[in-house]
Amino acid sequence: MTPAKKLLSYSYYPGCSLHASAKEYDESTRGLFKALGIGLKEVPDWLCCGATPAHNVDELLSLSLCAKNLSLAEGVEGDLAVACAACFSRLKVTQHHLADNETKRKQVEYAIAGAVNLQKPVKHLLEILAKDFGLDRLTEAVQKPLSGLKVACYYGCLLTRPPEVPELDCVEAPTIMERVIGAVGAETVRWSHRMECCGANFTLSRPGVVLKLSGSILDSAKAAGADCLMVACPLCHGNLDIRQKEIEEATGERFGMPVFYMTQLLALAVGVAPGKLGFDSMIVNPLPLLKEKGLV
Amino acid sequence: MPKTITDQNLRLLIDALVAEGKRVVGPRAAGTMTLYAPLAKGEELNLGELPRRSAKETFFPLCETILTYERDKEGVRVTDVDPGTIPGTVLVAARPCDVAAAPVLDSVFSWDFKDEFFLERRRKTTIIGLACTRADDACFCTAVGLSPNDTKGSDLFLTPLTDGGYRCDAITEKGEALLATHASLFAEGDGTPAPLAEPSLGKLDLDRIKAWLDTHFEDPLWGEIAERCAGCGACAFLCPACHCFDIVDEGGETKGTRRKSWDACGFGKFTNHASGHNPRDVQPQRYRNRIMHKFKYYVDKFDQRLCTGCGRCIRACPVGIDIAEILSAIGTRDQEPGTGKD
Amino acid sequence: MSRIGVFVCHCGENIARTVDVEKVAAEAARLPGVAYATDYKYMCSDPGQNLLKNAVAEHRLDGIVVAACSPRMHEKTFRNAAKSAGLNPFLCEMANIREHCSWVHEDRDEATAKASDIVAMMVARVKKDKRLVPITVPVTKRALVIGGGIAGIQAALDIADAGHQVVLVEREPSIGGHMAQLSETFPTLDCSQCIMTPKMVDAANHPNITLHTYSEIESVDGYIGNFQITVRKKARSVIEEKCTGCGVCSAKCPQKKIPNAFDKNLGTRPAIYVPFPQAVPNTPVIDRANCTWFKTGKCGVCQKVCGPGAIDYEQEDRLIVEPVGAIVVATGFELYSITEKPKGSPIKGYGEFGHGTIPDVIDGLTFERLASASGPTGGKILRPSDGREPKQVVFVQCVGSRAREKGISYCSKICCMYTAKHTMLYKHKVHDGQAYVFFMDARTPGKSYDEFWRRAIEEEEAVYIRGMVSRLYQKGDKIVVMGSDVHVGVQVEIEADLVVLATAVQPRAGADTLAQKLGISYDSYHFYSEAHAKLKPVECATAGIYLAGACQGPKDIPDTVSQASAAAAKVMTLFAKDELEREPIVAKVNEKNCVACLYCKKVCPYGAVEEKEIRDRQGNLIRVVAYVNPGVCGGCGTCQASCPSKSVELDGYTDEQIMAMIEAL
Amino acid sequence: MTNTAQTIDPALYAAVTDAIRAEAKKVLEAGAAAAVVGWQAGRRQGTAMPAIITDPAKVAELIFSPACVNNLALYLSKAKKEIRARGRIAIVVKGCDLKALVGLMGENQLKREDLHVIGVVCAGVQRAGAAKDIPLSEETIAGKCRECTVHTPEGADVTVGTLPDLPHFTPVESEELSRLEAMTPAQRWSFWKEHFARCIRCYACRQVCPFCYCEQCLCDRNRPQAVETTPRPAGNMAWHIVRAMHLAGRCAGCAECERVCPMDIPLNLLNRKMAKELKELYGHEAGFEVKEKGPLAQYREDDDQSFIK
Amino acid sequence: MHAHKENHAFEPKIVAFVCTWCTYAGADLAGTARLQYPANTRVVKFPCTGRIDPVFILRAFQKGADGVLVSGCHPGDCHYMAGNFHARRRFAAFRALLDFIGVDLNRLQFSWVSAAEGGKWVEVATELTERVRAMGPMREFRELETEEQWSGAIDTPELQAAYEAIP
Repeated sequence: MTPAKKLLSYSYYPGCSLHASAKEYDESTRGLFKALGIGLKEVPDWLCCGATPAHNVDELLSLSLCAKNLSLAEGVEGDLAVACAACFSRLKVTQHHLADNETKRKQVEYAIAGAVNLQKPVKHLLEILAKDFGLDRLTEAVQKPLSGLKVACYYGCLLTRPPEVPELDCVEAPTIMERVIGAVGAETVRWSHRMECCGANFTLSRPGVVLKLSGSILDSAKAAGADCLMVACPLCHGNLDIRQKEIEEATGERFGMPVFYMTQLLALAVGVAPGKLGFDSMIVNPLPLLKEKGLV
Repeated sequence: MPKTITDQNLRLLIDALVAEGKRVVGPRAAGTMTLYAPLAKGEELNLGELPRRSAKETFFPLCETILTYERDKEGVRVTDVDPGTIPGTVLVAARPCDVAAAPVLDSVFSWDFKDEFFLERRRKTTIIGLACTRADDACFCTAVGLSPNDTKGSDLFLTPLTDGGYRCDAITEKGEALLATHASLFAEGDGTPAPLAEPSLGKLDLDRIKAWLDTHFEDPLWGEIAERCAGCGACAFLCPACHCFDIVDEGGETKGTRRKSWDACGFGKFTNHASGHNPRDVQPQRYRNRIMHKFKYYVDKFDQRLCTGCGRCIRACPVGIDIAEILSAIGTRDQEPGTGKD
Repeated sequence: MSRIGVFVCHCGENIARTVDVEKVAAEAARLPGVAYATDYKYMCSDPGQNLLKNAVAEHRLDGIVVAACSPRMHEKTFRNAAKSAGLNPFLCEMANIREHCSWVHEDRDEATAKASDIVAMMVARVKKDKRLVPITVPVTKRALVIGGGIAGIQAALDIADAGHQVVLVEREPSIGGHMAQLSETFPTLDCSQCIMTPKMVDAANHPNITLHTYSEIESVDGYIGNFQITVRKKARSVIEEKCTGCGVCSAKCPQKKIPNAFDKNLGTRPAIYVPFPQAVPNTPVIDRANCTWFKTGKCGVCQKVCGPGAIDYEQEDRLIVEPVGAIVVATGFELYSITEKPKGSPIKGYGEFGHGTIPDVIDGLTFERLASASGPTGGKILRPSDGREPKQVVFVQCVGSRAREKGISYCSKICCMYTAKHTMLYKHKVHDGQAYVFFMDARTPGKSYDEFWRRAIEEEEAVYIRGMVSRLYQKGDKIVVMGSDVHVGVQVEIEADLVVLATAVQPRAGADTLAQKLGISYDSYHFYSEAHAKLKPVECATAGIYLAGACQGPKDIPDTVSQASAAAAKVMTLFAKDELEREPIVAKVNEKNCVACLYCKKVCPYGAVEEKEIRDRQGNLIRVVAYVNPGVCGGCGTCQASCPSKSVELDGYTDEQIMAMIEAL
Repeated sequence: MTNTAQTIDPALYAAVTDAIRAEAKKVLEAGAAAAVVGWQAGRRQGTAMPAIITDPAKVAELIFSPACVNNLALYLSKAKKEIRARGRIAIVVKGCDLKALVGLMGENQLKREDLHVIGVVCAGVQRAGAAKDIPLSEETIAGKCRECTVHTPEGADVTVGTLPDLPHFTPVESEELSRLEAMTPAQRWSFWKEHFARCIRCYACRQVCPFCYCEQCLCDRNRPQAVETTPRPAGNMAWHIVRAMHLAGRCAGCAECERVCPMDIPLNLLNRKMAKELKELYGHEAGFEVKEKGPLAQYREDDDQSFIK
Repeated sequence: MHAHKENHAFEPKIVAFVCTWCTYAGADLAGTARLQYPANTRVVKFPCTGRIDPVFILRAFQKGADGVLVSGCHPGDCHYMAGNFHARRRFAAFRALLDFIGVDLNRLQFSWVSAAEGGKWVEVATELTERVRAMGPMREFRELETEEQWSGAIDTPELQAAYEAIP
């Protein structure tokens, strides 16, 4: 007996990147959810989550930013859907941290002049797709299976860590990305650097570090036979896609590896028009690959 | 010549008595029920329903202190409570089935041992009875030889009139005195008595019941009844005539209080000896005692019965034991001496 | 009226400085039932005790309150004095007016008033004290040792040498335990089997030792001095009495490809096998799950080739009841595995190390088998994946240990030393190889231990890198080890041929089940709990049960052997008497009032409560009541607090005694 | 008012009565039970009382009606040994009564195999002191029945009756509980003080409780005296605290204590409160399965201890 | 040399029910270390918190305690393995009951004090004493002790009130 299909609906926190450099992540997320019939309502007037730098500088500020966002989200029905791995991490860390620390919670509540909403479930898109929506339903929704496309799923540092906080999947050996993209027919490769750091925001201060770290990620994905990388984080995307040319120059190795946001691939599979998925804003042109695989 | 009193004046009478320093006890609303309790003013009198507990506590309190003691190296010092300090009391608007029990209890409390606590209360109390106009299916005063307007035990007796107010009949000198002291509140005259209550149970043949009890100390009936009995004291504690009490010392080695409080023959520990032996070890023996005491032993000793048909035990019994039903059954039983064992 | 004597001690100035002792004695004298009250400078001194003894006789005292220091200090002293004065010692109580009064209050009036109150409370109590008589229980001078590793063998040999019968129960087909698997032992590098096998043989041949191998504890009943143990002797399919251990059956068994667990599955064994050549007893066992006869009903080769006719396919498990007086638990440990754990498990696996899927990432015990001369490679260090000799070996310490995020926060104690040993063994066997060790701290507190570790670094050239390993992954035929060197402050990557993980020492799976059978307690990891961390490190809180070896916590061999001998000594102490005497602070059931709701039984931490049938003279069951076995009762009184009708009372702490104290407030 | 939406269809009780009689006859005739414990009509119209029937010819005395308030489990507890002595007993139980039986089994007072349990589907019984009108309505139904979750007993040997559509009743017990919880401690104290002051220590609450089967009640003990036996406010308070504590985790909520109280003390509120606390603290609910250990006879190492410093 | 001692109008009676192995020993340690605390506590020693019947707490309040302290070994440290675990549940239930009856739980303190925690003993005893001192006497139970049923009272409060109400 199949349970009656629930009408899912979420409040949505896009975060800064998705309104700027990662517009295609935002567009493809909206496209995907629309195609799947999942409601998505953006939290009004949201603030920056503080991302990775803020908490290194001012912990109270970083917690307060997220706390404020959580309290804004209170006004919008549904669990809070988050696409960006960094935003997701910050929101989860804030809830986790403030639940355990009354003193800090009171400080934060003073700062935002209101109560912290520790109850609102904050969910990454992966979680929504794999758990709430369900992989079977995702498979049912496929119109253009991604068969033949070999994808290296790249988690980066933030999606599953630190332990006990996001509780998205196994902290060090997750499979949720593989399961989700596998559900729409893509082939996933076993590779070593799924969880390694891309260098994140050293991209501006110490680009050399980024070239090395992101380089080994690309290298490892290529060695595993991947056609492309799939990410869930605008920072990772920036380093792996935008800096790919630089990395190639530095290492002398050519990768030509398109770096997709997970939603781009998923949306493509469920029939969203490729034109709406922002492929044109990617630095490494994905169209030759997609054409070769007969996906566009 | 009878007198009458209006409801309003009855309440003023209470106020006047309180003002004299009397303790006035009468039906008063208490949460979900009515109880006999001290009235601070006439307004508190609540005549709507039969009080849940009988009026016996006016003379035979739920719990009273007899003495206090202190003990040290030098010995024990006992301070007796002086019954003389018991306040003068007027019991107002008590039902005939409650009032009728008072003279019955006099017999036992003034028998071989004079219970000064009881007797002093009796002496200091004036009872104003009130004829009963409402019966329910548990009432059976008429079945045990009383009536809804029985004046037995009352000093002054009120009979409700159809047009409100009461006819007042002085039954004793105490009653006369009360009428005289507060003459202004009473009017001369008579009135049409309101219809009396009509309990449904027919008259019981109490002599026949007594005769059966005389010969049926052992009988299967006791087992049959008591199999159901849960062994609580609700019947005895609500009964206007049950008067068993326990005396306990509460407190410690160096100081404490000796108190007298109600006891009930239904309790498992009733008559339990210090040795641990209990002559009434099982519930049938205890239930038998309840019936025997009321309808045989007390009759043998004082030619009185410890039941006024108020029906409280029937209403309160957690397991539906119905004394009227049992008495009816006994009344129709074979009179041959019992051979059964309980 | 009681005749109580009150003795108020000055304790020199310790009490008298803040408490007006004369006033306390004077007030006590006024209490009803006090026949005599006095104060004295030092009650615990000989003259003080004589004062007490004389007063008992002179004033015919039937109870004593000594108002002095804590009963934890001198209760025994004064009870003994009371006893020698002819008074039951349990009619003597102490009022603690020193630790609980004079030492903690400065105001003289307040302290004096409080001291008087305390004395009054104890006077009230002592009046309700009952004469108690010590309890004796007989002792069965026969011991059970559970576990046939080095701990169990040592304990069994010690007890047996003292002349007592020992029943030694081992789960595996052979005794020997982990020590039989080791190659060399630190810090002396002597061959483990060379020192272990003689002990195994001694145990097997000892006239006082009954050996049950391939056996498990089915149930435990009884109490100190009087246990009834049921042992399940699993069906070996080989009749032990007939088998000569010739080995023909194993040699002829057509089924030979079964991974050998003793060799950490590096080698194989037949379906009828002894786990290793030096096994004791040298009697094979048929692995029914893998035996062709048991799977298909065909084959029967072993039966055909067995000269003495020792093969019995029909054999069934047997239950043997062994009466014993003491139990030594020596069930040892097992190694933590990095594999993925079920969701919700408190202990996590190592996804970052590949969850155990990389073949050349092995644990320390596997390395022992590789290094062992009698192991599957004949002592050559060869990689499991391709049999090549590894030239770069990375050892990772604290895998699972001291790793709160993985659910284990304790130190496994032995890994620092055995890893140092491994680097040496490796270097001895692969001269051109390089060993790297990632470590947090080197913990080498033991005789010659630190020297040994220094030698690994200084002479055997192991490279020790202080830092954690964050990730392992296979790259081609190498394993990339990513870690940090916190001394230098850099990230380190090593391409290794073999990685050896020093995984945590854990209690045996099922340790909790055995503990529940024994009625002993265990910690959240299921290590067994000793009665006191310092002063009773060998005893369990359950009387008559003792601990030896790593079942209590990670231990190396010398510690294990020491504790085993200590446990044996404890057993011998117990066996030195024919009867046990113990303080009679035990619970008793009032059978008249007990209705056998058995709340007492449900809460008793000792399993001391039994159901007792009360029968009439014809033997008809009248009713069932609870019964507290005084030999087993620990005296906590949880039963009484739980008993709705207070039909069970703890002697020495009865409701009357407590209520009297509250009343006296 | 005969609006079916607001009253309970009395047909259920008649059907159940027939079925009880048939089953009782069957088990007595077959010798499967020595006695049937059920209810019979009282002398007064619309009343009922416990019945112990041993003769198959007398099964017609058995009834089921909204007056069948008694929890008959009482008659199987140790307090009523003489009934158990008869042999295997068949007992008629409502869903709420069955919970008490289950509890008694967990406390070793009963063995399932010694019983033949005749479960009756029950739509509700009368409130104490209510008019004996039929059908039952919001006016006359017992408080516990308004929030009943066990109309149909689970696990009886035979279950008779079909549950009719029930009107929606507003809960009163849980509302009263919330009302008290919302009070200040001082308000609650005066609430209970007033109620307990009225207590006459008739012990009806104790005597009808299936779980008060102690041979010697703690409160009857005099050496030492833990609770004063005299019906003064002090002893009454202590008695009711001890009673509630002793029933904590055991009380299955039949509310008999409250029903039988001649002084109308809302005793079941205390029991409900304890049940609620133990459910919140330890996830325990009494009476749904035979449990060897109640919540206060076991522990978890990680039990809440936020109240302990 | 003595610390300045304040005089309080009200000195509460605090009864401490403690286990012998941990808290009693902890209180001993406080003594050995000469730590100072208010002299209001009276200790009743039990083998184990598992032995402490809620009735004792009730009784202490009835007999005039203004505050009650119950203290034993930390979880896992019980000399009897599990007595304190059982006690913990029992007390969790009992304090919920007292709260529901209307007893102010600020008068009832539970704690774990080990044999090594002399300081904690002092802290717990001092805190409770000071808190209860600020709350004033435990009126509720004491008043009950003096109250009588109207019928048994020689001079009932109701009667008194009635007399006073009359001009």
